[in-house]
Amino acid sequence: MSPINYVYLAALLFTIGAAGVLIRRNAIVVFMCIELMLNAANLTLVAFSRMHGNLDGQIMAFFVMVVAAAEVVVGLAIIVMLYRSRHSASVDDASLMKL
Amino acid sequence: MIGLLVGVPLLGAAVLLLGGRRLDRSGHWLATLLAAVSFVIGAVLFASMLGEDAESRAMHSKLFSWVPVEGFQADMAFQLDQLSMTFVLLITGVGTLIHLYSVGYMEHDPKRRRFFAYLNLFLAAMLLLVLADNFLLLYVGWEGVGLASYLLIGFWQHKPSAATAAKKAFLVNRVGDAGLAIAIFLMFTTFGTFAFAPVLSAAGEASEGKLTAIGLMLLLAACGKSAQVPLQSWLGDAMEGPTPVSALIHAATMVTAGVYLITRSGAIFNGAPDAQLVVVIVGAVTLLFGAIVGCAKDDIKKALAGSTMSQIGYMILAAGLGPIGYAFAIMHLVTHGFFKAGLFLGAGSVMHGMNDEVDMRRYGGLRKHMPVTFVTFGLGYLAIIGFPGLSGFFSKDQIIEAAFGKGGTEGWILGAVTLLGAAITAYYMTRVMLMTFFGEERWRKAPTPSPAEPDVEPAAETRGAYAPPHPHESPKIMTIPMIVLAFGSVFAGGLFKAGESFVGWLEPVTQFEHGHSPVSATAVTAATIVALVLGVGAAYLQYGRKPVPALAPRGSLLTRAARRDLLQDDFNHVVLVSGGTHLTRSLVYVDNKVVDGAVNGTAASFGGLSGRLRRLQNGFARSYAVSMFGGAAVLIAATLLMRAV
Amino acid sequence: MSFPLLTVTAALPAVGAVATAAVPAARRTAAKWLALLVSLATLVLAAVVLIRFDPDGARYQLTESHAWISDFGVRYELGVDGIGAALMALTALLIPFVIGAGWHDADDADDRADEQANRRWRPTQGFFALILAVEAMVLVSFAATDVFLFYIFFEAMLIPMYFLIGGFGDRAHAAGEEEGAKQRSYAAVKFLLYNLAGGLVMLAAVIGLFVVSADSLGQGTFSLPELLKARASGDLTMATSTERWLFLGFFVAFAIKAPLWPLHTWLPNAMGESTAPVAVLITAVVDKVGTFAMLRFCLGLFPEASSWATPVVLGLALVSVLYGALLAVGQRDIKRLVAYASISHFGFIILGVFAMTSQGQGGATLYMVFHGISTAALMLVAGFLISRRGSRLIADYGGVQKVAPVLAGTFLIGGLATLSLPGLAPFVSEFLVLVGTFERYPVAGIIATVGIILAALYVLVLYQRTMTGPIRRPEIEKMPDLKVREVAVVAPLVALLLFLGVFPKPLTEIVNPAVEHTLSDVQKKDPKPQHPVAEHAGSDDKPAGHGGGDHE
Amino acid sequence: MTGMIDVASAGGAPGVHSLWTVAAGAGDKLQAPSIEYGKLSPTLIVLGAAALGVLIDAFAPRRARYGAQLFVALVGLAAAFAAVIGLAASGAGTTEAQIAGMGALAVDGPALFLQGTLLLVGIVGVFTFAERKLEPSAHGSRVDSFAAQPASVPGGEGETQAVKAGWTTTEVFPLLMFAVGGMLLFPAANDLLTLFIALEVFSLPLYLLCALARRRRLLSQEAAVKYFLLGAFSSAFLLFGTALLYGYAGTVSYSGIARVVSGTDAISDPVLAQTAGNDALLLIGGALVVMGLLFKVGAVPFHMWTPDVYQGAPTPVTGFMAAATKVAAFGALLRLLYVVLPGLRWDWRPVMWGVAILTMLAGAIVAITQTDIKRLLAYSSIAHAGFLLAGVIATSKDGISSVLFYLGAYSFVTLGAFAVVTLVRDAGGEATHLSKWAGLGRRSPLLAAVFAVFLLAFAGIPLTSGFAGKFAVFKAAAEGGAGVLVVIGVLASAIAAFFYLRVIVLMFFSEPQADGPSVAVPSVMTTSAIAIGVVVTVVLGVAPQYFLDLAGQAGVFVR
Repeated sequence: MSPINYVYLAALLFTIGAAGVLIRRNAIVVFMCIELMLNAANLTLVAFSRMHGNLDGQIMAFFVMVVAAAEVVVGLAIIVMLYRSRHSASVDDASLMKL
Repeated sequence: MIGLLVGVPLLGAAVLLLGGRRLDRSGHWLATLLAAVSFVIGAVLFASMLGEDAESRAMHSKLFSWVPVEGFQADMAFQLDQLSMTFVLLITGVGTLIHLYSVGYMEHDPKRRRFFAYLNLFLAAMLLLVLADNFLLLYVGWEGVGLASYLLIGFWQHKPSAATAAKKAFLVNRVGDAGLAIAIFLMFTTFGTFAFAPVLSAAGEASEGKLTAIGLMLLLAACGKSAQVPLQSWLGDAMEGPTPVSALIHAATMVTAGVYLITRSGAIFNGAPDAQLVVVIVGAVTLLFGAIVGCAKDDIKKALAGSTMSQIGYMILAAGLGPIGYAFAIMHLVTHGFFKAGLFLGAGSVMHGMNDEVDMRRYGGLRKHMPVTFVTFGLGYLAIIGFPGLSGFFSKDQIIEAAFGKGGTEGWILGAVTLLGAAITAYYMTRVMLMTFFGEERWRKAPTPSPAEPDVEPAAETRGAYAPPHPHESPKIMTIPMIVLAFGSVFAGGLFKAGESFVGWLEPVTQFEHGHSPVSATAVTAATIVALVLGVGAAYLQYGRKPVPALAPRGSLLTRAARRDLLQDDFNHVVLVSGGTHLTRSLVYVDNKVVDGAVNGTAASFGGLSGRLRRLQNGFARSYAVSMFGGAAVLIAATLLMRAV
Repeated sequence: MSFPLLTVTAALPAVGAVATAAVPAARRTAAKWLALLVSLATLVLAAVVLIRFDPDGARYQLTESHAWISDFGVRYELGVDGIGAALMALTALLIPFVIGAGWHDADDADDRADEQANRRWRPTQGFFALILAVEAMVLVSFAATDVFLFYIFFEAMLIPMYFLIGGFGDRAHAAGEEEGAKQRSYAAVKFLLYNLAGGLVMLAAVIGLFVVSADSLGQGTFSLPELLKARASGDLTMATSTERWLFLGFFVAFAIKAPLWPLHTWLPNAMGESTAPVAVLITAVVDKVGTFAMLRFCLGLFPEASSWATPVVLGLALVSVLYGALLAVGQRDIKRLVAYASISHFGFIILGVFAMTSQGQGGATLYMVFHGISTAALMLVAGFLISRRGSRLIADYGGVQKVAPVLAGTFLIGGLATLSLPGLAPFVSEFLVLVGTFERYPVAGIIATVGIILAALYVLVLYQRTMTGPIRRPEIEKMPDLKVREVAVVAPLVALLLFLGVFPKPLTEIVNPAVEHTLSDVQKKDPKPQHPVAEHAGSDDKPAGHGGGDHE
Repeated sequence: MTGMIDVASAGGAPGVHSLWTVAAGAGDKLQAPSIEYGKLSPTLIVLGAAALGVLIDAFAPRRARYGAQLFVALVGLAAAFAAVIGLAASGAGTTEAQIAGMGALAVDGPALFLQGTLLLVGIVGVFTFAERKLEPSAHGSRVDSFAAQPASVPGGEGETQAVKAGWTTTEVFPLLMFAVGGMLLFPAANDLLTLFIALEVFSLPLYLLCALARRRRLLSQEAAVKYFLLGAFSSAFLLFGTALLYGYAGTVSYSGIARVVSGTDAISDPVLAQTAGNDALLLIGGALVVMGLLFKVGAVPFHMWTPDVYQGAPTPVTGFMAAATKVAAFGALLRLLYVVLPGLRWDWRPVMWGVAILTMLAGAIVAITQTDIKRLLAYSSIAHAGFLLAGVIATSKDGISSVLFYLGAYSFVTLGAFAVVTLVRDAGGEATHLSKWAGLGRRSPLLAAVFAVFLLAFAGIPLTSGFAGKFAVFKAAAEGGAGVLVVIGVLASAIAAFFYLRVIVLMFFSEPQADGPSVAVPSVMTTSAIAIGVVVTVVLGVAPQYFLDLAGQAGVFVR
């Protein structure tokens, strides 16, 4: 089966992730959706890497995983902090600043 | 030398104004002295002029180049020819006399120093007007006298009526000045200059249309300054000024400037018959207008003002007749200068004795109390009505003759009008004479408050117990000038008439020619005398025989109209004043609401837009994400679209 | 490279400003004297400029040129033609009077503030420093022959003006202290935004000019002489539409500054709210930059577009003349009245500029100078009057002439100058403008002539209502006449008005050549008088003449 | 669709095969990459200092940390700056410009210019971070504007403990250093991978820094959350775009992609030929990457995080972020558009036009009605992003150098302005509500005057750096045929002028409030930060020529 289909799958995943970010309230879930988008990108990279027959894409995928991990560290720290001060992880509750 | 003529009184004005209080005691004498000096200078120049032969009498003197701008060359330069000379003598002569008179008249006025400063200022401006050798410089004098008259009419500024009258005079004059300005523009575009000599010599070459335009504009100016219809309305109010001012400025000199202007630019009018016709018409209309107004006024000064208007009407009419009339216009101007000044001074003297009462219905039988005044005034009276042998007779007779001399129906009409005018003049002057000096002494009774006369001096009513005035003759310093002027009004005419001396004298400037009158001179004279008799008789019947009512009777429609200057002010008020007020009011509104509103509106609209856009920033991270997502979508779509097209 | 006279002339007040601002709060009077001396020294330098200027010499004299921002093609280029020199002189001349008149305007503004603030907040020093700063910037913009340099100072001068307007108002405000402050800052913001907007439009045009010049000259330049040279030689050509757009960009900015109807509404607010000296600074000095720039830049750089726009501009100018005068008649506030009168006068100036005749433009230049002096005289006296009574409303006065004759007299003279009475300086310029306009556009000339009647109206009405009549109010009973300082401020101005009215020659001689140059830039010649005339030649003007007759 | 499939099947089989063989054959032939340490020294120094900072925080006693951190940070930045100067002097900016780190990083004019600017900004940033005289000293020990114990619950027990103990968050220094390091990489990144990494490297510390405010911690945390989520969201887009571009070109190096885009050399590989034929990949990928960068520069419609984050973050952080992020992001954007996508100019220019116009107008208009000084400056920064975009669109050498100059000028004005904001305080900390600023000019004329200078520079009044920059940018745009953009830009700055004026009016023309804020007397550090701001503003305004030359020489990208 041709690798291009993985690209379509990835696009699908990416869109799902994006949609999740837009509709979910819980910060953690939102964050997970973003991770999903990153991984969609990873999948794309790998797929193209295989199509083009060079390793750049796969190497990049590794980098992205590392970065994602780092992001998780920072992100969770921030979200937990938010949760502790507000007893809620809803991003909509964090709307003191507006206009 | 010529410059001195202007310079001396100007110096006087400057010194008196800047000198401050320390000149309060001596200032008026200084002013009078300087006026006399300028008269002497004038006389000397006159003498030297007589030395020359007729053609080469005109003198020029250029002081410096005034406004030099590429092709527009205005010089500070003077020209003294026979015409100017005539005026110089009149102005300085009468001027000096009136200075003298004012010394007495203004004796108790705290601001006397300033009064004399203004008088000197006026002399300077008036002399500049008649001595200028180009129209722009003339314009300076023209507005200069306007300023002086503004200051003097409004001299008693604490009286609102005076202030208003002054403002009115200046504004109406300004309209005329605009005309003069435009005339100068036209000359400049036509001839590339506005100095007398070149313009007048080249006048023949310009198209008639141009000349007519220039002529009409000059006429407009003349109307303004000489209180001719339709710009006459200011003269009556101008009587708010002290009486010497009325005598000097609003009778003898300034108001005749219009005649000077028209005579001076005769060459232009000669080339523009249409313009001349209009001039004549204006003259004729004003002549009657003024006379009628003069008949209805009870305020002695206003009556005289009306007469001034009408007399100047004569002059303008004469000037409009062209070469056949110029000389007579000037001649009448001079004689009128004498007797009208005399009359005004007389009126002033009467008021002086009647503690500033101006209503003739409160006079009567004053001849016993102030004989000198009575005699001088009487001589002036005889002169103005054209009593045979007195100066008025000669000068006016000449004009009537010239009017007939115009020829054709025009001639007849004009002749008739002038005769009619003569009759009316006789009527209203007799009226003044009788009401003032003859009949019962109405001033002994307390006045009955009169709603009819709104602008009557409040002084009378306000006093609780009425103390009748004690009419007395004025001091020498006032009577002497009156006497001198009386002499003038008696003999000047004959002097000028003798052997056409005056006409001959002016000829080089105004190139005189004889009109071909359909009626003989004697017939005209006879007609004049008849008119005179009729007028006097009518007046005698009305005011000599039966007593004068202390309150003005309601009178006929015409009378009532005449009392209100033939409704001219009402017209002005309705059309100009209230119309203008509404215009300005509405414009102010427009400026605030529309023009400025547009500006503020734009600002406000941005504010509103801002307020609305602000709401998008609703604080929800997810909606921010939406906008990002949408943005990305649009970005992609747009890029693809770009490639597609 | 001789002695940089112009730079020094402009730099002196700038230095003075800094020095004045640095004077400690306690030494208020010292600051005033310092400012006055500096302004007088500047006046001397400006006089030197005027003397050193040779009417028969090159077009731009006393030139200086240094590289500045070569990336933008900007050079520090100074140089004056007759017009510039005259206006520099005017500026330097007026500032001492402004300072003298405003001697106490900025005092005891901080009595309310606490001691702490008293040390830091120094309104007096600030006031005079700002005035000097404005002077410096105005001088540079009159001397700049580099478009960009001019633009920079044209814009920069807004800032000190802004603080002068917003920071220092009349002590007693008709609408009360609080409301007064509000209106003041409104006026200040309006002034700044209005002019800034215009300036930014001009910025776009300036950039456009650079691009155009870069296109056709290889590398862009802002140097006016170079541009004019290139224009004349045809090296620098613009597409008609481009030229028109650029012209508009420049013109709008200048028309706002001038101000021309309908862009005038900021002026009455600004002049009404600011103190009289500042109002003088606005209308007599700063606004002149606008009309000056029209003459120097719009006509010089965009001749074709200028003549294209002339009809519209003349129309607007005429509207300004009449509209300003009529609104002046309708005002109830002395300062606003003067403001609208100024609008009317700026109408005349612009009329003269765009009449494209040597009389018109020469007259316009003289007009700028004389209007500066006459308005200064009128406005400063008005300021003295207002400071005595503490009200700007005409209705609050009447009969002043009785108690303060000198004040009334000078006020009247100022007024007469404003209605350009012959014998006073403004008459010469106004008459020249009218003649110049009439030469080419008779109808316009006649319509404008109506303006002089209206001028008489608003001046005399103002004088009558304030000075004459019976005294109705006790405040006026004990109103003192002019003090020595005030006389010292007004007398020289009056003297100048009289002198220049009789002997304007020195000025005209300096101005004429510059005007001729400008006219040659726009390839315009004075219409020849039809003398000796052929019969039909005059016919075209005949209706105009009659129209005038009907009009009166 | 079908076409795609047989593309894949056609290219698939051999592709698969080749892949295995490569791996099998060359497994042991992996050679170490060659790194030009000299060329990369600035970045390395900063990152090294950052790492050192972490160690210090880990092991040094609490008392010693502040001094040590400050020392390390300043020395590190200064050394890096010196290195940049050295490189520039050795001509690395102009003639010697080259690609370093196996194509990962470019060392050329723009890179060095921006790195220099960033390092200076960093130094000034450190000054403001290290300011300890503004906050009232807690229990005898001086504290800065960062939370004593960020992990603790606001107002909770832990916090009071920490405050009593007088703790301070010295971690901010290494965080700042890491951010600077990432920013140094960002404009120099020469392939999409490095771009992404650099983005994350400087973003993550910023997320954290935003959360560390000592006062108003809820706002601070909220800012952090918003910034983090939206930032991650956008970087996901960027990454996906990267993937697509990789798919299009088969490589992530700028030059490689550019080569394929321009289609200069014939493509032998059939698969590549197929993908390279598919412009959708290229356009969508490019758009997504650009969008990621536009998010960082705060362009409409990706700007909405800006006001909230600027308002919530500790003011020193806001200042640093506002200045540095813009510099780095615009650097990257320039390189991307000029090096990778010049071939697509006609595709992206119109789109960027739209973005620029929207950004200028929206920023200016919304700012009119702001009531919080920090939010106001945030919107102003959006408007300025719009002006900068106008320069970017010029697509000419002048465009590059004008943007560089503008960035230099702008960043210092911003730093100075926010530094002033830190000084105006009342009981509740900084008094950021505009009403509090009323009559500031009466209370402390000098400070007000300084702030006025900054505002005028923002407004682009002549004789300030703001005007020179704006003029440069607009001039470039006009020469690039974007006259309309210039006119709109002019209009926008007219609108913008209004709200800058509002603040000036407030400070000078309105009476001070009774309970108005007091102006804290800062230490030498904030003072010098502000002073530097003023000096740069005036110098670049009055005599910009030297710096324009600098930017002009630096205005060439190496390919």
